[in-house]
Amino acid sequence: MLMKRLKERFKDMNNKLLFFVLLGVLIGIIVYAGTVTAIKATDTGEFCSSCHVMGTVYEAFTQSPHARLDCNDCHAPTDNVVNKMAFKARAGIGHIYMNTIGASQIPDVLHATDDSVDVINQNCISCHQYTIDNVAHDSKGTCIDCHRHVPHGLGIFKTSDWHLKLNIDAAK
Amino acid sequence: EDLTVDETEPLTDLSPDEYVNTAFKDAFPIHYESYLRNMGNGRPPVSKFIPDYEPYLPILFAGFPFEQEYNTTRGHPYAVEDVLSIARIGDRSIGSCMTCKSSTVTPLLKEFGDDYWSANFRGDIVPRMEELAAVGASEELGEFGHVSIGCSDCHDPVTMELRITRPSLTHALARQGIDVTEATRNEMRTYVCAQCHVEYYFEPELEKVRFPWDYGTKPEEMLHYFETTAIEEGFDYDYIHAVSGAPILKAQHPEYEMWSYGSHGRAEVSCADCHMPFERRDDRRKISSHFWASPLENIETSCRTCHSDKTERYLIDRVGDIQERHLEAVHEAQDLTVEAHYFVNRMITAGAPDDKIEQAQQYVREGQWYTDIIAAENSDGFHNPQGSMDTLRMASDASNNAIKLAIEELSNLNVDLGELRTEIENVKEAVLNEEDPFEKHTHATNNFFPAQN
Amino acid sequence: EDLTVDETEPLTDLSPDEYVNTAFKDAFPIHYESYLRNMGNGRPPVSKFIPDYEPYLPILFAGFPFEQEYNTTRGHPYAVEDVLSIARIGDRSIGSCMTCKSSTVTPLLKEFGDDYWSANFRGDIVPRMEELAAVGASEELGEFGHVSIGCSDCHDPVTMELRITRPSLTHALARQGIDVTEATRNEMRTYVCAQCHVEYYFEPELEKVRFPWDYGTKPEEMLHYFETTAIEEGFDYDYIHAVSGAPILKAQHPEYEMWSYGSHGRAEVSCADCHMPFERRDDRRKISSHFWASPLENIETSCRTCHSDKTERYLIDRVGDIQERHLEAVHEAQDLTVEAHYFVNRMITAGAPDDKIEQAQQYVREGQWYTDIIAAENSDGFHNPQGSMDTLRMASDASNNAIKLAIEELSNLNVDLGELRTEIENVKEAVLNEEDPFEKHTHATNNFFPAQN
Ligand code: HEC
Ligand code: HEC
Ligand code: HEC
Ligand code: HEC
Ligand code: HEC
Ligand code: HEC
Ligand code: HEC
Ligand code: HEC
Ligand code: HEC
Ligand code: HEC
Ligand code: HEC
Ligand code: HEC
Ligand code: HEC
Ligand code: HEC
Ligand SMILES: [Ca+2]
Ligand SMILES: [Ca+2]
Repeated sequence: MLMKRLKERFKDMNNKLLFFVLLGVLIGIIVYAGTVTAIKATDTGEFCSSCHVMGTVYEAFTQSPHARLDCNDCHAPTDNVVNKMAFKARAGIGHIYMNTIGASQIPDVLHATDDSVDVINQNCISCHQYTIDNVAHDSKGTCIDCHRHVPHGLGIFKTSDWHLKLNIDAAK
Repeated sequence: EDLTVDETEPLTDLSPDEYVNTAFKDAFPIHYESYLRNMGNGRPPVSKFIPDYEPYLPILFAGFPFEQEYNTTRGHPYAVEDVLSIARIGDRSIGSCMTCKSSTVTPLLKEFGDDYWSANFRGDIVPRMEELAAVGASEELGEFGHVSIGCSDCHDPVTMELRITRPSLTHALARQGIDVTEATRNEMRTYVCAQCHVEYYFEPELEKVRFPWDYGTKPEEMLHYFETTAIEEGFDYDYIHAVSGAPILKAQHPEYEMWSYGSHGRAEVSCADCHMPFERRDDRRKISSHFWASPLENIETSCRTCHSDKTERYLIDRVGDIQERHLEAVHEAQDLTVEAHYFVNRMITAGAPDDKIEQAQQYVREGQWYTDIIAAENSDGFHNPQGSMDTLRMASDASNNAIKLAIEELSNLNVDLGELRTEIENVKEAVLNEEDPFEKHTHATNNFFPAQN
Repeated sequence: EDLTVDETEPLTDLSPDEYVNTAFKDAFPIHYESYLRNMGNGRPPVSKFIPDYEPYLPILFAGFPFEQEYNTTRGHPYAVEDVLSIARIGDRSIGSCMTCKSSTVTPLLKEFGDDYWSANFRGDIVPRMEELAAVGASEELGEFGHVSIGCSDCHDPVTMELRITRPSLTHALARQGIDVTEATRNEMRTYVCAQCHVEYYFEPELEKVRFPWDYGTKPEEMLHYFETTAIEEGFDYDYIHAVSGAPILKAQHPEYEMWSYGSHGRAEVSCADCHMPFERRDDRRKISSHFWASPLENIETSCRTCHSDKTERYLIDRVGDIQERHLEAVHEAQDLTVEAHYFVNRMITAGAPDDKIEQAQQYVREGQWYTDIIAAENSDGFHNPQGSMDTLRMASDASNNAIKLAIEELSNLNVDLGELRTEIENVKEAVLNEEDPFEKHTHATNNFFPAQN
């Protein structure tokens, strides 16, 4: 599978080359937006967590009640395909760029951008419409003002592999 | 049907002036059902004067109706019943005492206008309240539950929007520069409670219920208000203390005030977030709980919505820790303040100079304020652990200042301090050992410590 | 390759006895780089006796080396330099003073055995430390940074596992029933700091560094230890106070103790979580920061890992709020304790009965303990807002007890309390106005208040 091989490469390829390869892949995905499998594949936790920096959030996600969702059920617009693809492309290029050429600018702790928070909140609402129809649920700015731990804040501040090992990269 | 509170479209067929709780039952059956839980086990309230709670309160309140009866709380539907039967109500009690008890207050205010506040409680207010209560009674809510604190106190009966019905809050916030009509929904989820769960006093002109917040809501800021603005406007004190003769400010349930600068208040966690969490009733339907009680009964829905990384056990233990440390400090501050009152009493009987007595009384006034405002707060410190402890520290300091001054003056007068201390122990014993809570206060003064009021 | 900390496989080529910080540079260049940030701006430390900090400390410490010099802290690499130059070190200072300063302590303990603790600081310990420091110096770490608190104090040089190198901690935990070899990684992230950031005393037999935790880590529990077990084992006090003659316990940096029962300690948030957050160095590699400083410099990586729903501004304001309230209370407690010392001094000069003087001195001992343990804690209350405030409350109470007793006795002796108060103000003024921090303490006693030690 394309994705599997890509994932291998994430780990051992030269950064600059990786960036352009992935950029190409992404453009490919956008061009072939109709390919359901590609969209789906790049939505999953497995895909997102192929980047090391996604490790902690993935860990927390897998232990949350939402573990059976895909990341992009929350993290990309779900209202229509065009919006979704545009957001994914922008975010995807950003992430890949940052993970390769722009690595020195990666923040020490990731935080959702305001745009992300808006998108996510919209997705909470669309899935949980029934609950919030039933009782006015919008007294705070966003759902996560109360549901602070959905799904990344389950007290998991470091990935489990971090808890096990000294970081060899750091060590050398 | 959409129950969003933001829309101002009519949602019910009720009259805009509806004030009877049972009238809301048909439109909101599951809210009404939730409200019924406030009836609890139906047992009467318990005196706070028993040794397990705060045994020396009859001394601290000596000279004020509070010395006679002061109980643990019950659910909102009991508020009218409890205010009617409390021994604190006397022949000169006023309408203002109904303000935080009954949903008839809105119609009463409309009818009486500004005369409501100082109208005679038993002579004018209760009879009219009973007339208004002639409709809508229901066995499940007891004699007065249908007109006790209820739907119309917090909701517009037509739109069900949250609303403020007590002008005291609107007025107090306005004096802080806050326009309550501009409040966000999150703020309203606190303000509805802040209509009642606040420190208050009766301003002397019309005896309106007022909140002392011009300089802020911290105890020291409220004291500053009482020492300046309130005095300028003619309010000096609530009572002259029977033991020390000090001009005392009675402090009442400052839940809102302590919350406002505590960990959760600063984080904008509202009263309703903890005390009215969403609950599932009637299968799948969710509502805001209308059973106002300790959130420790509902940790899952209340605390763990936000603190889902913590276990129920952990949260109970944390609250327990905070409250235990807090209560120990409350009791120590109360002991010191009691002592201060008697030292000042002895200054008077021994003939200390007037200016020294006045100075000592001023310290006692301060010490009692800081002690009482924290003892009267109902979360046992949880709403604001650091702030409450800071206030108790100030309480000790002020009461100690009174005692220090007294020791100095009494020594100059060759008063036997050993005897004084023994007599204080005797008084405390007598109050503690008296079985009848209504009689406890009679032991606060005696031949050795004659009444000063 | 798995570099689990749990496994004890060798990770470096270093000797198991390596103690020089620069020796770790090659194996861990980016950690070393992070460590270098502790060199800060290179400016010398500042006296805490200046009016902006705690101007009356020279009075509170009168009679103890601390009266001479007590400074703000700097980074770990300065620890050796600072202990060598501090005026508190005298001819009779002992090896124990090096315990929390240098990575040579492990070899020193090995060489000297139990004689290390009471060995003469300048005569025995410093010369040997300097010999050990002959290798590995590096300009970027100054004269002694290469043997100041460093890698081998917290890490096994071969496996880089976290380890405890100071037997005082192992011993104190064992007495609490805790086997430190069983500690989880999360616990180790606190214990490595708890080797040093704790209250300590020198037990009298071998002058070993000991921690008074048998009954718990709260200030009142530590005081209980000092009043019982420590006295039974021969340790009565650190010094006789020059002003009051009271037997004083010096309190030191109880960061671990206050944390242990505060909001974060109870939630098992470790010291390293806040003070050693992940930082990205050298492109993508994340390491635990080895720059130990205020987390407020790194809110994004430190606090916001957990408090991601809060803004940086909000967190700074919350900490500021807590600290401001706290510091005001610290200053008030210090003022009261200073006053207590002078009142007791006057009892002595006026010839009050010995048993009353002793009783008053006991109160002062208690008041000073509670004041000092909180003033000496370095987070200005943040590590435990409620607990710290509770302790300050006890501080006020105890100091007030001393003052009350003194007023009683002094009045009996017809001492002029007005004059006494004026003289206290004069002493405080003199200490405040003295420009040279090293001379301030000389004004703590004078003709009116003769030294009592
Ligand atoms: C149920 C919805 C949901 C799912 C599923 C979800 N997330 Fe999130 N994610 C959120 C929310 C909400 C935030 C914002 C948290 C905040 O601001 O505190 C967030 C934030 C993030 C952040 C920023 C870090 C932070 O703590 O703010 C990253 C990175 C992230 N998510 C990645 C992922 C990945 C990767 C997956 C799948 C493995 C995933 N998310 C699945 C809801 C979701
Ligand atoms: C190629 C590696 C990589 C992959 C694959 C990846 N990310 Fe990221 N992601 C990053 C990096 C690097 C950052 C930090 C850069 C930044 O803040 O813009 C980041 C930041 C984020 C953030 C926080 C910033 C924001 O936009 O709110 C979210 C949320 C996020 N990623 C979600 C996802 C999701 C969902 C997926 C899968 C669809 C994913 N990531 C896949 C590398 C990656
Ligand atoms: C794609 C659909 C989807 C989206 C988007 C989504 N959820 Fe959910 N959510 C679910 C499902 C399905 C469950 C039930 C999971 C279960 O019980 O196994 C659930 C369960 C929950 C629960 C109850 C479980 C618990 O944690 O106790 C909460 C609360 C919740 N979601 C909040 C949110 C919030 C807040 C967001 C947005 C940040 C969100 N959800 C986004 C589908 C979604
Ligand atoms: C004011 C606080 C608050 C806000 C804001 C909030 N919730 Fe909730 N939510 C709660 C509480 C309290 C519960 C009940 C928790 C429980 O039952 O365990 C809850 C429960 C839920 C559940 C569980 C549903 C079920 O039936 O058990 C879902 C899903 C949910 N909320 C989604 C949302 C979404 C989506 C938003 C944003 C539109 C949101 N919440 C905003 C407080 C809030
Ligand atoms: C109109 C005045 C009023 C309003 C508004 C009000 N309360 Fe009360 N509350 C009272 C009174 C009076 C009592 C005591 C009743 C009694 O014991 O007779 C009380 C009692 C309580 C109790 C103790 C119940 C028990 O079982 O002991 C809680 C908890 C409480 N209120 C919370 C709240 C919250 C939360 C709000 C806002 C959502 C609120 N209250 C709004 C007046 C009010
Ligand atoms: C500003 C609102 C307010 C006013 C005015 C007010 N109360 Fe209350 N009252 C409360 C609240 C809130 C409670 C519940 C909390 C508590 O008891 O501390 C309460 C509780 C009570 C209770 C039940 C518990 C107890 O104290 O024994 C009685 C009885 C009572 N009030 C009587 C009175 C009387 C009499 C007056 C007039 C002198 C009065 N109230 C004025 C708000 C108010
Ligand atoms: C002490 C104040 C108070 C009283 C009394 C009160 N409510 Fe509420 N009610 C609230 C608050 C606060 C909310 C939450 C509103 C929001 O989040 O905007 C609420 C919400 C509601 C809602 C909206 C749906 C929901 O569950 O959040 C309905 C309907 C409602 N209440 C009906 C009633 C009825 C019927 C009564 C009388 C039996 C009543 N209320 C009494 C404070 C009160
Ligand atoms: C973060 C959660 C939280 C918030 C926010 C909160 N409370 Fe509380 N409240 C508690 C807890 C916990 C207790 C202690 C209950 C106990 O001891 O069983 C309590 C106790 C009380 C009590 C006494 C209840 C009883 O059983 O006697 C009253 C009244 C009260 N709160 C009113 C308020 C008001 C009014 C507000 C808003 C100004 C507020 N609370 C905000 C959690 C909260
Ligand atoms: C709507 C969200 C929310 C709810 C509901 C809530 N909390 Fe909190 N809690 C917070 C926030 C925010 C803080 C401040 C720390 C932070 O930013 O994480 C906090 C802090 C705390 C702390 C530490 C602060 C202190 O004062 O010691 C405790 C303990 C705590 N909460 C217990 C509880 C308990 C018990 C309940 C239920 C009665 C509760 N919380 C309900 C959001 C909430
Ligand atoms: C071997 C003893 C020792 C250990 C272990 C230790 N410290 Fe220190 N720490 C000190 C000493 C001594 C100083 C003061 C150095 C000086 O000013 O000369 C200090 C200073 C500090 C400072 C103030 C730095 C400044 O710039 O003012 C912080 C913050 C600190 N330590 C945190 C920690 C943390 C967190 C840990 C554990 C991860 C730790 N320390 C472990 C002894 C130690
Ligand atoms: C149990 C560990 C420990 C022992 C033993 C110890 N210290 Fe420290 N020392 C510290 C810590 C931690 C700090 C940093 C925190 C602080 O200054 O409060 C420090 C700071 C210092 C500083 C810099 C700040 C200041 O106080 O001026 C000097 C100098 C110092 N110690 C000297 C000494 C001397 C002299 C002795 C022996 C009498 C000694 N230390 C014993 C742990 C210890
Ligand atoms: C005051 C204690 C202390 C000192 C001194 C110290 N470390 Fe650490 N170090 C830690 C802690 C705590 C961790 C986190 C370990 C964990 O989480 O298991 C750590 C982690 C590490 C790691 C593992 C990777 C990582 O970043 O988490 C390495 C490698 C390391 N330190 C090297 C060094 C070197 C090299 C020095 C000397 C320049 C040094 N340390 C000095 C306490 C210390
Ligand atoms: C929840 C975060 C947190 C934890 C956990 C924590 N600290 Fe702190 N610490 C702080 C903050 C915030 C300050 C105040 C910094 C300031 O005032 O600038 C501080 C201050 C300090 C200082 C003084 C630093 C200076 O700049 O002078 C020392 C030393 C310290 N902490 C040591 C420790 C030790 C040792 C532990 C574990 C026992 C610990 N801390 C646990 C957040 C934390
Ligand atoms: C590893 C997680 C973690 C880190 C890092 C952390 N906190 Fe907390 N914080 C908590 C927890 C857990 C609580 C207790 C309330 C709760 O359970 O949410 C808390 C409570 C608080 C509170 C309310 C309690 C109080 O004592 O007033 C404040 C304020 C706070 N944190 C600020 C900070 C600041 C500032 C920092 C950084 C210097 C920080 N926190 C770092 C987890 C953390
Ligand atoms: Ca009052
Ligand atoms: Ca000590």
